Amino acid sequence: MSRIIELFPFITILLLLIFGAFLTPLIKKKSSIVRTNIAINIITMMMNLVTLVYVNNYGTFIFKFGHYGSPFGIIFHIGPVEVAIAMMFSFVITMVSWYSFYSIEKEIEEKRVGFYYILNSLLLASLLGIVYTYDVFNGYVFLELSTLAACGIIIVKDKKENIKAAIKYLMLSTLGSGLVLMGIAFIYSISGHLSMEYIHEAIVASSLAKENLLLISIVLFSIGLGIKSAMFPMHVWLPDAHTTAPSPSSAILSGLVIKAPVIFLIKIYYVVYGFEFVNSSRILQLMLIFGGTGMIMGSLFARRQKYLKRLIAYSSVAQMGYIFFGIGLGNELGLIMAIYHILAHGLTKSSLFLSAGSFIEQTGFKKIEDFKGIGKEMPVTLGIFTLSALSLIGIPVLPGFISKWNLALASIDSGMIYLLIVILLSSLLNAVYYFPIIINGYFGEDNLDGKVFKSKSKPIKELIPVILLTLAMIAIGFMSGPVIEFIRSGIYM
Amino acid sequence: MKNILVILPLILPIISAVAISSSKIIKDKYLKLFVAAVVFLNFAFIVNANIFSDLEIIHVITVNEFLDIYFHIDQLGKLFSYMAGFLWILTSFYSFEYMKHEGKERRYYVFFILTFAMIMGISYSGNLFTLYIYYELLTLSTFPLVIHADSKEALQSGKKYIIYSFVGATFIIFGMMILFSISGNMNFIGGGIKGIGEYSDKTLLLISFLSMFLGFGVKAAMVPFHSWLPAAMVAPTPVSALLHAVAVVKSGIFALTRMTYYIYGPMLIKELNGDDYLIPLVIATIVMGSIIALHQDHLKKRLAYSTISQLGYIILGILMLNPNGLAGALMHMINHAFIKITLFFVVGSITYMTGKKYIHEINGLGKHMNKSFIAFFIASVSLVGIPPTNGFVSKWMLGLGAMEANQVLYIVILLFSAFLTAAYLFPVVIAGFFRRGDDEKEGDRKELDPPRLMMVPIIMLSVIIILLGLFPNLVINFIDVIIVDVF
Amino acid sequence: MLMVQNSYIEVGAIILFGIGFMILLLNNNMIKKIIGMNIMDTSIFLLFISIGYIHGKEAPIIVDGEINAMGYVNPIPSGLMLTGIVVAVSVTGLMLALTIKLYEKYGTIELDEIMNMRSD
Amino acid sequence: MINKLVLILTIPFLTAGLSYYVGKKSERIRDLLNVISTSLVFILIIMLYPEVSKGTIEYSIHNIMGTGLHLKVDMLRYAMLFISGLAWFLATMFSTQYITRYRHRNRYYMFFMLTYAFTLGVFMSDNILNLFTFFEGMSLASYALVIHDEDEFSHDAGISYLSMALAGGLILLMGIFLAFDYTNTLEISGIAKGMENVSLAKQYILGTLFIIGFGIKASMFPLHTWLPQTYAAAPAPATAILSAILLKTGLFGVIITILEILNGNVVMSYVVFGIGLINILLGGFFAIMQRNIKRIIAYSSMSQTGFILLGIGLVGILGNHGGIALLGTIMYMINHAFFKLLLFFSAGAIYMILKEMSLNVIWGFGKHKKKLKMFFLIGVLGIMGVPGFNGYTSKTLIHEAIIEAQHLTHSNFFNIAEMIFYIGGAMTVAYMLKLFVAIFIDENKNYYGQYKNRLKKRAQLPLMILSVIIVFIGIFPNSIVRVLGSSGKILSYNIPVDIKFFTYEALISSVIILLFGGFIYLFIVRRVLIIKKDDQLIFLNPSYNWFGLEKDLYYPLFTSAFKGFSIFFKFMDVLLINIVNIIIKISTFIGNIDKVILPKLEWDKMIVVVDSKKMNTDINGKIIKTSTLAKEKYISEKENIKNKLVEGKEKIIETNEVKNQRLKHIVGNYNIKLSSITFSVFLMGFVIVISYLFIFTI
Repeated sequence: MSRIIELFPFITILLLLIFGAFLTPLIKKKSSIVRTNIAINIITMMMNLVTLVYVNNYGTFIFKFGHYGSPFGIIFHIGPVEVAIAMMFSFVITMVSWYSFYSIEKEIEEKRVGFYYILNSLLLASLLGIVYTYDVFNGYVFLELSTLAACGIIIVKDKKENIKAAIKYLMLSTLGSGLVLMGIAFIYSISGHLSMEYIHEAIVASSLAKENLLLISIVLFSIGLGIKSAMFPMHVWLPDAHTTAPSPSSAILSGLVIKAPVIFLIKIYYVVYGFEFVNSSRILQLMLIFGGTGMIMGSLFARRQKYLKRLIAYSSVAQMGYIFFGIGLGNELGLIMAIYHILAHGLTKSSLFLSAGSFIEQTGFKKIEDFKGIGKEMPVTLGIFTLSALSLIGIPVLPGFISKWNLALASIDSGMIYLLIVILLSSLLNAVYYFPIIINGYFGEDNLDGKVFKSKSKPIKELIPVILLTLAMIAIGFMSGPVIEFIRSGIYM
Repeated sequence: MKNILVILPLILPIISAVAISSSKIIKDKYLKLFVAAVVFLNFAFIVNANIFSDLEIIHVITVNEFLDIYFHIDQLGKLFSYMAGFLWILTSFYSFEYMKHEGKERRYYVFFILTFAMIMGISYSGNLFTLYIYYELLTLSTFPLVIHADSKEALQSGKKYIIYSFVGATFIIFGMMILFSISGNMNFIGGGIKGIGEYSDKTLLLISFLSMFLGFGVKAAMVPFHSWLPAAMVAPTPVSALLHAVAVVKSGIFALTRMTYYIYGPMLIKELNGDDYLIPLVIATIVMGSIIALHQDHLKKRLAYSTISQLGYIILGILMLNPNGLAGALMHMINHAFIKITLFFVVGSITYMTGKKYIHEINGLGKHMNKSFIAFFIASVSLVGIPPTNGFVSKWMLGLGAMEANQVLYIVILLFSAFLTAAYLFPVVIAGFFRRGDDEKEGDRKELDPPRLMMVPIIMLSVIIILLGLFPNLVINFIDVIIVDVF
Repeated sequence: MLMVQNSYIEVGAIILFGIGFMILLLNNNMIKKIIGMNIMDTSIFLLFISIGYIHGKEAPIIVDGEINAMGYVNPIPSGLMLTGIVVAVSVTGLMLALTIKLYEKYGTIELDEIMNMRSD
Repeated sequence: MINKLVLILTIPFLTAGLSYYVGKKSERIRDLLNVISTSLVFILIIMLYPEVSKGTIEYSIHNIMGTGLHLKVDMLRYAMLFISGLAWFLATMFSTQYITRYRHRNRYYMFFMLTYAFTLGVFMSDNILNLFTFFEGMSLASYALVIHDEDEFSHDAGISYLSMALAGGLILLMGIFLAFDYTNTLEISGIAKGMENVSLAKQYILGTLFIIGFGIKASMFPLHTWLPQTYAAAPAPATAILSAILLKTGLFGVIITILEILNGNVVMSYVVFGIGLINILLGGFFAIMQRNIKRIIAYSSMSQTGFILLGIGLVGILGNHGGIALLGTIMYMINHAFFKLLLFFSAGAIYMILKEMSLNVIWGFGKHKKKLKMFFLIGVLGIMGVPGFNGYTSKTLIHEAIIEAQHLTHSNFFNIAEMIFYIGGAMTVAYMLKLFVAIFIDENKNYYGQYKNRLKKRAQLPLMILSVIIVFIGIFPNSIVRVLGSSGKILSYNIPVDIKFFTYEALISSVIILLFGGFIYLFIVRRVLIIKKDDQLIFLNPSYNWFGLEKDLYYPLFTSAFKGFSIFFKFMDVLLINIVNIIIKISTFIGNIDKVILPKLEWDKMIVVVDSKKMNTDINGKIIKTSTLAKEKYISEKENIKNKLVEGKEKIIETNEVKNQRLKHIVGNYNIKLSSITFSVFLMGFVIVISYLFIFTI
């Protein structure tokens, strides 16, 4: 039995790629494509759940393609971190697909609905691949795949803004992957391997001699993957892409697509280069600076936005800042919190985008000022929005608070207390731009004029996925202790 | 089973608030009855919990060593919970009448009851983290009360309130983070967490102390974080009364006490000289509140600034770091609650009965609202600190604390501010009783005292003010237990 | 100078990368940008393959009898670059498709003009 | 059996409450109730005498106000109680007629009785905290009496009175804090004991605080500023009470401080003595200047207070020999109460009839009023110190004490003090003569005896009683001395019994004073201050615009200090908000960097400015269509606009505004370019470079 379970990661990717992406286009009936894909998503989620339990009980395992171990074969390393993130990814995608099942027709043309689901499956497959893989080049391919799929779910709406945003995204993304490929070329020239563990051994053996080369390659990786995950100064593609995409796509883009490269980056840092080298180079400080400025500048930018989705997109920039900040702290707790924040933010941001999407869908407005009094018309949806926003602001017990708290502890551990100010300032800024939306939504006499209670709210059936997302978010907040312990058991350091 | 009884006062208001929020569960006509029942029942539960708890420790959720929500009922918590429970009853009765003209009663009662739960949580919380959670939730649950009018001004003030609160929370978190990384434990222990004083990096301890003090000081309206309080006066009067007397500012004070005496401990703070940095701010708070209050023509604003000044007294008492000072601070916490709630109730009655809000409008009104103005007079005499009212008792204790701390300056400040207090409160009484109204004739006396539901709480409170002044030993003995525990 | 002689392919690759980058950076025309991107990608492929190539060794294709493994160049980079080229081609394809769409929607493929039309 | 002391204290309280509610029903019953209860209290006080004469009575109730209520009556306190009991009794009787024309009579009685209760409390309490309580209560309750008229003038006076009283109370409280800190007790006797171990400097601080606190009530210089206007504002019975009794509470406090708490500290005694001298001179001088009866009597009160302070100071200076001075002081207090009551009542009677207080109007009023003239004359003679009237006795005693002090210390200071004593006495004679002559001797055609029988019997009765007492004490001073000295000691000072009052020296000095006073009146007052014109007397008050402590010093000082503080703290109040606003502006600026400043709208607006007629409105942001045609149109429009601009440049003077717009346009264009993909790529390259630099160089 355990052998079969160890096959699950591979099976999920295969299932998604073959059935979801390649075979379903052959089906003519649109609704069947949708149903098949959702079914595959659910299966994937189930399998991931099983794997999660398995890993929790029996520990990490390695899946070898075709029984070739490294260095020759490609291997998947399935440990707690991978499986937790994979679980989150598949859960979010499933929920988003479920949500889209009711509402995606309103945003994109009907003939493209099937296309959208196929791209979703493709995206999930590539993302899972990035998470699992222990082979740099394999990772690169999955990365490119994810970029293309992500581009696909942006342009699926087929408005001119989408095209423009997608081009911007694609252009930068290819630049980024070019840099990653360059980096791979450099480390390959040093080590002659592609499997992460073997590269590491080779690097350790020759680190002194090839230090400059290593440094160049690590910068290339950092910047390349940083572009893909919207690290602060290279975030310029993100607001456009996330704003213009259909809301479910935005949820996926913000929740998942920018997270996968971070996992890849973490692997490259700690599995490929190893803690000693990463710590001795200054790359972590660089991450810290970028992350810290991102945390503040992202929030500052967000504060000025007039469009709801754009605001949430900029908030993503800030939240990515937290993740890079956690990595940049360079200690175990920081890294754990970076991963924890990936989980937390993935859930939070997707439910934020979905609820924002339903505002836009039901009212037709886009600007924040038009959403005054929305709480009267759509109380449940705004409630979900509020909960998620509170998490980002950092109300205790919700995951946003947990990660902030632990990041702060981590920064105290690393002896940089002044970083606390950055964290707190950022969360304060979060409050500054999220609270007005909530307050204007629920209260205000002039706002509530002419609004009828629950007049525009969606049927609760259609909101179930969003509610589930929110519940999951609260759950990982409440169970942060076990979750953090679980991550700690598989951390790369 | 016993545990459940103990946390009942925390749960009951939440359940009832949910029940109230639906007009199907609680019909409109039973609304007030239900609220009254809840408030009384909860007070009974509080009494039950306080008397039968035997310092029990109730862990609700323990995620890990810091994410540990647990309740612990000690003397200080009892003091605070009694006060809150009692004043909540009075306020709810007052609101039954008053809120008729404010409208949106259901929404008001939902959050009114919900805030009760938060206050109970604050008073029973056993560690800093739980306290902090309830503290944040308190901000959120009082916010709808503040913006009850839903006007533009109300929203603006509400925004100010919430921003200030979160700035404060940010400071608190900052301090808590450092503290937790030092101590690894944030449970309240009388006299401070053991071993925290041995930590070598004193600057770090000092930073965390100051940051947390300032953070909690936001709710306690400490300069320069005070301006939300006058702005929050747009709220309906019972809300302002509650905000001032118990709910918000006193929770700030309570948290300050908890933090100073149950986390760091007076010894450590003396060693760190933590008080030296804060005293100037506190003194500024006291004097500034009084002086700016003198400039206010709006009755509620005047009272708001007065609150700022009085809170300064309490914080000063806390920072004296000696038994008398703390006793004075706690006494003043209680006494000021009773006094300020009376003042606000009277001001509310004036507005309710006549629609007047400014001091220049109320000339000669005391002749028509005899009882209300007498209550106002008693409360203001007490606030100035003239015996035999309770305000004097607490000021006396504070004065003794100041002497014990060898700081005559504190007394001078206290007395100076008391003089200013007289200067801003007595004109109201004088205008009410002794100034002639615009078109007043002899014997032309209208009965403008508010209806019974509003009048009875006011009278009860003023009687309590005098009784506590005549027989303060009841409270002093209660507080002595705390003092012994802490020092 | 010696370094350049020894590794002229690498140097050439980097120069190519720079050229591609500059084209990408300085041109407003979408097609030119795509070309620049392709030049960049190609330069990386070149670099990669040059890593695998060892002067004087044969391609790892068995023609007449097996010789020692040391006699062959490393085949993996070449193999990898096949994948890389596929990826690059697909990206280019998508990019071109998008460019067509762009022209349909905006009536131009000059990016600065498109940016001028921003309506929000 | 309830203790008499408690009874004395509670009856007025109960009466205060009752009279308000009874008064709503029937005014007669209320009046009766008040008269009965005051008489009851007075009787109770008299009944206390046997016990007091044996020794001190003490009584305490525990657990009130945390410290308990501690009552004590010794001879000094008993004397005070006695005069207050009598004064209130008489004042109540007088009020029953006087107050009938006022508004808010119920209120008046309530506060009148409250003041009574608190005053009794002040005199009886042994615990200094109790004393403070009653003292403050007294100030607050008497405030209502002061502003009874509710006009602007009385409100001004009231505010002055209340703020000084409160300030005094708080300063006193400060002293109490210190005292408690030094001695750890609140009993006055305990503090006195504990003071022996306290350093002198601390004693001085304590004494100063106490004396300031009490001295405000006692109208000590320079804290007397509230006094004249307050007395002028209050109704006559209230003024009488204020002057006769409330002034004494302050003096009582000073006595307690100097003689009991500080055990007769010599330095403090000199200070009090000195202040007494100033009080005598200033009070007398201003009394001469005034032309309002009440004001004259008010300043007279201040001057008389000076004599009493003199006595208090002398007790301390004389130390063990201070018995005679103490006796003189107490006698003075008693006598002053009586003749001041009489004078104010008479003035009140005049005011009741005429509703006017200024001598310019009422001069000559009493020419034909025999009874009133007689009462007033007795009061005047009493205050002047004419032998045979009570003022003479106390003045004699104090004069003797001064001489004794001079003998004891051989200091010239006391010679000067004696001179001032004479001058002060002479001033008293002068202003009293001025008053008396103006009202009762001078002939005014307006008054020909038309207001007969306006003064009822029950209002005359108090006047009569007082006149009898004044004369009685004047003739048989030793009866009082015997009463006071019955316990042998007052406050540890031996009281001499059977003093010879009518000695040659004393009579001579009295005559000197009278003559000197008459001289002042004739040659200064009549010449300078009174002008005769067409049979009309016009009284001048040159001091009207003189430098006044309150008007010219305290008020500006405090208001400017207050304004300064206000400005500072208002700044503090908004400091944070301003800082935050600035930060928000900065962050807005930063936050806007990535946002494209759209120049197009500005551009269009500018065009409209330049040439509004020719422009089509539809190009405002709506020209972008998805077809090439639209694009061409757009471009051509743009060209047009440019051309127009060029033309406009020739025709219209290019204003700065247009220049700015152009600049904005250029910047905006640049911005657009930068925010495009090109910019992104550029940024990425920049980041790479920075990263390399960061890693390799630092």
